[in-house]
Amino acid sequence: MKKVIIQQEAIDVAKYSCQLGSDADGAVVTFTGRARNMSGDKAVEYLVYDIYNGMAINEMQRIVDEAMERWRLGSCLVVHRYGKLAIGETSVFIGVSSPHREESFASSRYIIDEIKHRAPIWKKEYYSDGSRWIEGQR
Amino acid sequence: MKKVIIQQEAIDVAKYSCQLGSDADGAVVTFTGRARNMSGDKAVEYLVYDIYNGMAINEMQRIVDEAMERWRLGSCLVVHRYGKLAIGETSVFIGVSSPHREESFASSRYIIDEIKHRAPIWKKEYYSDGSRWIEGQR
Amino acid sequence: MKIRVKAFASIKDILGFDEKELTVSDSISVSDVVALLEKCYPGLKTVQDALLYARNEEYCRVDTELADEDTLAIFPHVSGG
Amino acid sequence: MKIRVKAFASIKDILGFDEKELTVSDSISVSDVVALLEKCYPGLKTVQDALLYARNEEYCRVDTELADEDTLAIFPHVSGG
Repeated sequence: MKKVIIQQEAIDVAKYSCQLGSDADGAVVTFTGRARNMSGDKAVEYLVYDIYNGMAINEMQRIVDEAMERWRLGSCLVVHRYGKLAIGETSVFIGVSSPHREESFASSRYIIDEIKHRAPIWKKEYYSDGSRWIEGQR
Repeated sequence: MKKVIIQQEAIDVAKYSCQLGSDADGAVVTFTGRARNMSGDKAVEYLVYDIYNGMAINEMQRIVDEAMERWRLGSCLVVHRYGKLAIGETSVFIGVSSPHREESFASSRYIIDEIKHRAPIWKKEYYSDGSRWIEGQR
Repeated sequence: MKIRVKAFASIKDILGFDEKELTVSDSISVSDVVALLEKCYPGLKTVQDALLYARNEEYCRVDTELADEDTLAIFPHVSGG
Repeated sequence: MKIRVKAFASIKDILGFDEKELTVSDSISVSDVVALLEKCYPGLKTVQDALLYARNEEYCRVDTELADEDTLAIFPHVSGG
């Protein structure tokens, strides 16, 4: 199973978690990114994610392909949300499975790191006294 | 949240996944160990886990304490199963959350590695033509 | 020729649009388009070093040549995940 | 004095019990108990190098002294997870 999904509705972590792993897999690793209530020392009220839809799908699919080429994975699922997120909501879900645990840990880490560097998605933090686009570094 | 559970009934990954993470956490990582259908080149029909209950709880609690001392974690949940497991069933679930992702990845990896080295739990593989206790190395 | 310009995040705020069609001369490069835009939107100059570009949904360099019907996206360093 | 011996996994198969009470002399060490058990269960000798021990639910060394009412667990290297 290999799938990349972009969606505006809330990400159902439980639903996606259950889709991972085959009988040949001894390990499943999931990474969930969540909207945090603090950014540095500033309280965040909510977030808005802007996304370049078509390009983000392409880029995330490329990242998943790279991971599956580098590690032997039974399944690889990436779900990224856009639009407005309340604190505590899931912004991104990554789930991988593999025969042994090394591959699952390494590949999930690789995928989230690359998404944060390459996928055309931007986060805007809203505070009680304003808002700010967050820009990453390459 | 800090919890270590040993149980004979099936581990409900979706249920436990939803208990992880607070508003201060930007990252959740879960590791799920599953009963695999192959061991080397031998087909496995099912597994039985033997466990030294009281000591396993102590040892896993100590591992969790070590992880929480070393990394800033919002939640840390470990569930280990014993008894008979069908192929595809979950043997162990580890879930952690933290403000940033580094801590979640590092601590979940630490916890599963230490459990496999120190927790007094033993796996017996059943094949069509016999069975074998698996012994780890320290 | 005609190209489409897309803007995201802070660049969308600076330009005041998320998508616009431009009629430009043939054999124009990404940097030429940015220079054109800067005339109408001087705010773009202040962030120029931090810009990334994509041609038809693939990252591209600032010296990339554009063709008719191309889509050029302009955006800041990404921060998803 | 009285001690309780617990066995797990392959050691349980070799000894044929998962728990047994033994009456032993005072100031006996883990290795003394293992030597005692080997007399009744010679199979134990073949795995001796691979044994781990716990006294009252804590890992202990083979030269650890046992006290009255102690529980000594004998088992192979663990393989959970």
